[in-house]
Amino acid sequence: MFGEYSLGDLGSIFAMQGFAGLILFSVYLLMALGLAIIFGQMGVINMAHGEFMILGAYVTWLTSVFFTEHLPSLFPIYFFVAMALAFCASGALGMLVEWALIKRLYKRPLDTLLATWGLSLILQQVYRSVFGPREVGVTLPDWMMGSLPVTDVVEVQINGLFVMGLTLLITVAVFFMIFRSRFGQQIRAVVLNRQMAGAVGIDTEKVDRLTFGLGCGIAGVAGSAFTMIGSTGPTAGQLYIVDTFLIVVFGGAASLFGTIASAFSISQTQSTLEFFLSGSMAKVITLLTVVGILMLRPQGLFTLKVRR
Amino acid sequence: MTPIGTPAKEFLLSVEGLTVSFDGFKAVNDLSFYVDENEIRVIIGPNGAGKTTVLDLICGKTKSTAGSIRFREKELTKMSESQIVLAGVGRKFQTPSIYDDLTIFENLEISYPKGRSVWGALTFKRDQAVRDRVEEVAELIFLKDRLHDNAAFLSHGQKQWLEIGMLLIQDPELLMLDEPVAGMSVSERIKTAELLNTIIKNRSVLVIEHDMKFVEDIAHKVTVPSGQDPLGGLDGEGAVRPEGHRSLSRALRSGRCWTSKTCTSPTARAKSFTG
Amino acid sequence: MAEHDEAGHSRLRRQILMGMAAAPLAGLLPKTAFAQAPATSAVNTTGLAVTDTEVTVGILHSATGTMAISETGSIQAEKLAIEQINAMGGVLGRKIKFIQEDGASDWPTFAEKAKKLLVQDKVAAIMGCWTSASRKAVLPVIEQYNGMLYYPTFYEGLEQSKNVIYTGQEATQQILESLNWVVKEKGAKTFYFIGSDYIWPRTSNKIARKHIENFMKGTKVVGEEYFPLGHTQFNSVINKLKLTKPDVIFTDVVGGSNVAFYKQLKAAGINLDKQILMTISVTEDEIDGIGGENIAGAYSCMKYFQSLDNPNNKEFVAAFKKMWGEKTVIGDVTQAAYLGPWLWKMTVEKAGSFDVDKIAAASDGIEFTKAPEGYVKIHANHHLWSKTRVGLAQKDGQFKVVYESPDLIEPNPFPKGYQ
Amino acid sequence: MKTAPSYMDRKDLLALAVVAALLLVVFPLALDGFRLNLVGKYLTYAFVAVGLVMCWGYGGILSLGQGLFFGLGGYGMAMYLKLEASSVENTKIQSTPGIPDFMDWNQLTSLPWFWEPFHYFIPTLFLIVLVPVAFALLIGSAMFKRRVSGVYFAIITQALAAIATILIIGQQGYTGGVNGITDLRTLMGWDIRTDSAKFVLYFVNAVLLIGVVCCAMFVRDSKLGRILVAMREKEDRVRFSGYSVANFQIFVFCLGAAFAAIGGAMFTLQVGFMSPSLVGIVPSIEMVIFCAVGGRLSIFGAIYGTLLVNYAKTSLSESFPELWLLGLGGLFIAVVLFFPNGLAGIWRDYVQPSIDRVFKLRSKDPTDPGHDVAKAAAAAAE
Repeated sequence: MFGEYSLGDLGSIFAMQGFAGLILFSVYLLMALGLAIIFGQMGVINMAHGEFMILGAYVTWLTSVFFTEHLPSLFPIYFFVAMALAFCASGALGMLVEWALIKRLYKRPLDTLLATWGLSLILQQVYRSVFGPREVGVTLPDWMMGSLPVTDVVEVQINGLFVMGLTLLITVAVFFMIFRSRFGQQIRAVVLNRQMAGAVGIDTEKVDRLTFGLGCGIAGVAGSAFTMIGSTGPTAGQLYIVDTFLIVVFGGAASLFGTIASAFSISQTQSTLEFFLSGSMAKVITLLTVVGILMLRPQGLFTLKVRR
Repeated sequence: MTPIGTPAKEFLLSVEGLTVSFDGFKAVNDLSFYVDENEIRVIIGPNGAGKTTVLDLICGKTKSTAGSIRFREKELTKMSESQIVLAGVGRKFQTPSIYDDLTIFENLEISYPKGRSVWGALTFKRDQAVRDRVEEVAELIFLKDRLHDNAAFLSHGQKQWLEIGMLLIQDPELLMLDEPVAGMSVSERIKTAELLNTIIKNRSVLVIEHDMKFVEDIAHKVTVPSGQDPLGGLDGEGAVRPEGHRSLSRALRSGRCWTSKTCTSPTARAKSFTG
Repeated sequence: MAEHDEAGHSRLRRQILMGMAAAPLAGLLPKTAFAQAPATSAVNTTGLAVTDTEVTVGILHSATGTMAISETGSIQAEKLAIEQINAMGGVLGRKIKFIQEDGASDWPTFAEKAKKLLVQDKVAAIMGCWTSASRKAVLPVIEQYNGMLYYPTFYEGLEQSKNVIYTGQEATQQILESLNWVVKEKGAKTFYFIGSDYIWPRTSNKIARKHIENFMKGTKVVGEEYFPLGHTQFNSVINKLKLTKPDVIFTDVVGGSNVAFYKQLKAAGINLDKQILMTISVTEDEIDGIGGENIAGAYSCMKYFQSLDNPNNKEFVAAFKKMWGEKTVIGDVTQAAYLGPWLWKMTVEKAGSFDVDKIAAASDGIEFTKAPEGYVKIHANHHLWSKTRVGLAQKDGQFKVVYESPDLIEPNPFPKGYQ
Repeated sequence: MKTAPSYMDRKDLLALAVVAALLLVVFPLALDGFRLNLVGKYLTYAFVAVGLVMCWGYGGILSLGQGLFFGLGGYGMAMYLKLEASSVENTKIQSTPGIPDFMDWNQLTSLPWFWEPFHYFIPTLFLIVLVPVAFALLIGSAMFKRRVSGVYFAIITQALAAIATILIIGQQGYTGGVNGITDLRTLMGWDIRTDSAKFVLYFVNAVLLIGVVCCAMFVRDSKLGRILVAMREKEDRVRFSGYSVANFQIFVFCLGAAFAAIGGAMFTLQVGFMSPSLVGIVPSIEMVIFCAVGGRLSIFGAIYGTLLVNYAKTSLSESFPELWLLGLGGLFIAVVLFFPNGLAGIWRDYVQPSIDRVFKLRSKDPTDPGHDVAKAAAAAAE
């Protein structure tokens, strides 16, 4: 395997693969963060998570069209506006869904799975009717495409850096919000003991709605970021859902830190395997490994051992 | 005090050096005690002291971090829950744990000690012996005329009785009861005491209870959670009527978590508890 | 079988009766195409849904599900062709009526719907299918109930049926000339294959590999990779490309993966102006999603591009845009789908009958001079003689044709030496 | 004998009679060959739905990977039929005659070892059931022994279905890839493509389904059935009554897998091919909704639910393809929010009481899930 490459090449391989793995890690983490909040913290199995991401992607596309037509001078920075809008759109839809659907199902987690699957079908069809069955191409500002050469072989993709930065930012923000803010304290209180939280004056319904909205909003931002690397079509969301759930479950559903660790290990495994094997087999082996480990250690990588 | 590791004789249940920790928090730390055959033992202690955890450990619901639990020569810490039950340990939960969707008859029938394997359950026949036994137990737990109602329609107290009945039909050698009279009305409590007095015959019983009156009625020995030896630590305190109660409530106030002390003292000493 | 025959007979009887009732009336009417139409009993002996004024065909594509992205263009093209044919007086004096069924990107559904079209609706022909899998699912049904399928997609070959007309290219037609071109014109020596993981890319790449290794000199394949359908992470393979530095990246990635692949390729700094990339899976339809700026500079091997400069095509593009909007684009498969109804019409007219057996027999040698791609002809193996072209992708999402095979290429679905 | 769970009481027998009459008499008389074959195809999904009633409704185990078992059964049958269709004579134009065509296209020169047993019919029949059951046993033992349940089990089985799809598509030389195994012709020399064969296969299918229903009812009415209900409610209580909960979960999961596999094999026979599109996540979840619409606690409901949803799918997608997904999505939500007990619940709450009033029959057990749903049947019979 290594015989065909020179020593210098090998160095470059490791550098580039490491970087590719980091990009994949950021992508996975970005996908999983929203779900880690919704599934891990709230216990809602949101099968429509991918569709919330795609909503963010469509919002980004609409924004890009708007800027091209009306504000061409500001086009280079439209992406930031688009991400903010994507967060708001997906978040608002999330809160609406929570109000109409999810709040009736907190005691029946498996039923949230079915209901949100239904929701995802409906959203797909709505996207298809509104935006057409074809994929839409999101034009990116030029500065976001291309790469920075480090050596003559090793290059660093700008959009990769962008995704990494974004992921870092959102992760820090989520951590701060969950573990340091008053709102996060309320979320955790409601998660741990809904009745008690209600009894001490926390508006649990409001906290639920905002939490769900937050998770969906992050999904929207993720979808927005994915327009840089992936496709935007009515059914694109379904591609992400299995991976995303596995990442969250593998990390230990209730642990945000676990989600990060699991995204990291899965992405590195997959990216390394992809280099040495064919793409399909790499995917199968990665998934099988994850499922195998989950069978041996069902609670995931990181969980608190708690009194039952 | 019986020295740890060398019980004077073979007890029905010997718990030695039992420890369990949850993420560093030691809910039970180096606990040892012994239960004789036909002995009734009460565990008391404040909320969070780890009483229920001890039952969980014995019946295998929680796995211990260290220590041993021996029951009739068998090491329970290495067995699965169902094996422990088959060995002869029965357990009643704190909140009534019955099957709402099944009738009272079916609830009792499930505990009938036959057809416990998959194949056995598939080929299980409801013969006369089963029916007789179920009716007999139903009579004992005051539910005979409601055999074919769904358990969901029972009152809280009746549900507790039903669960006791389910244990009874299982016929364990060691019966573990977690707060059997919690949440009961006065009349139900009286009936329950009566019921328990019938069923604790010919078997050993381990009870968790807050109700001192109840403890007083049935306990032979008491295991107390405390920072120190409960008796030693409490002996010097002023005596209030009756002395045992005073010490117990004192122990309840001071206990933070389980440590190793049990007062498996000679009966005379234990009598100071039970009045 | 018994039921089938019975139903067919009673329907036939009804149609004969209706035909007789209509005959005296026809004499009273002014001379129209309708009045000249041959009697239904003569042109339809197998109980198809043909009346004196109408003939029913089926359109069977995915309007929902993942494949709707690709199949929408085909549906549009087939509807356009049917409308144009009807405007010209229809087929044998009968207007074409179509029944559209949704295969929902699900192969069993395709089989179910094909059966419904043939058994219940008794359609005279089906324009439909896109993926090989859907065709494979439909094929036994079409053969069993003796239907006629016009299949528009370029595909892997290895198939030939009396009941199917393949209006797209089979793999050798699409690939061989293009490979010859890139080796001759660009001096390419090394190739790297990247495809989606299913039968069409694998078979196409196999043919390309055999051609490169056995039929050309000094050329070789330095890598071959497949990714699951819908895969969106290509950074690892892009790294391999950077290390192996092939002269040509030869891709047959499909669907949403395409978008991810080209975006990541561009982001990784692989400049398609310098690096030759040759694809057999990207048409104008796909560029819509990928974005012209991301793929400009790539070469695509197809038989048709929207930018083809000939009168037939200009007319077709104008009509298509008039019907479906200025912003729609037309890809290779869309054009091939457009050929279906026309080829069927001409075959029916040559055979003088809607009977499937007669059409199947008459198909050989049918010529269509007004095809947007230029002149095409049906081969005895039911594939089309066609030219192949190499287009250079432009920023505006169109292709500039840089090469066109001088002659029509003979379809060869079972190529010797390539298996 | 006031309570004895005589296997099948009067109401069950009646419901069974109604289903049998519907499947064996009403449908064959009322429907033409094409529609009857469609119903036959739907009924193969009903096998899975009945299995899900046992697994999910009674056992509380929601598997989102039933497509895997359906596929294993279906592929088993397809492999046998494909080998029969690939006789040396039929495949003489290939470079290696006697192996399936797709293997030849993928440069395989000999039959892979795991195809060998499928040369023979009887071993094939065994493998169709045993392979999925072995998989279920493996998955079940690994997971239930470690107390994986509920949501986690659902997600892991879903991932398994996804892996199976990728694997089948990726290993196309061995599996036929995304196209699946197609062009199946004869079963021991009997042409399964003719209308008369389809007619016969429909009856075989219907009889098997009724057999599976009886089997499910036997399990439900045995003590094991009550233990399943008990487990679903108070798992710990069952455990502390001396039962190995995991073993019961494994059993019912294997049972569901076996049912699904039989359905898959019948699907292959009736439809004439098998493809990975029946293995993946989407079909697996759709099968759950068939079961949910019927009522997750009603064995008969599963059949009616399957028929109803598929009938709606076929008719809606014939007339309004765009609306179909909206309808299906709406159905998911409506069932979950408003009719958690599905058709069976509607029957029990609205139809049964009025019938009881008419016939003055006192319902013996108010919680017993509803049984036959004549209305749905009538709708499905359309």
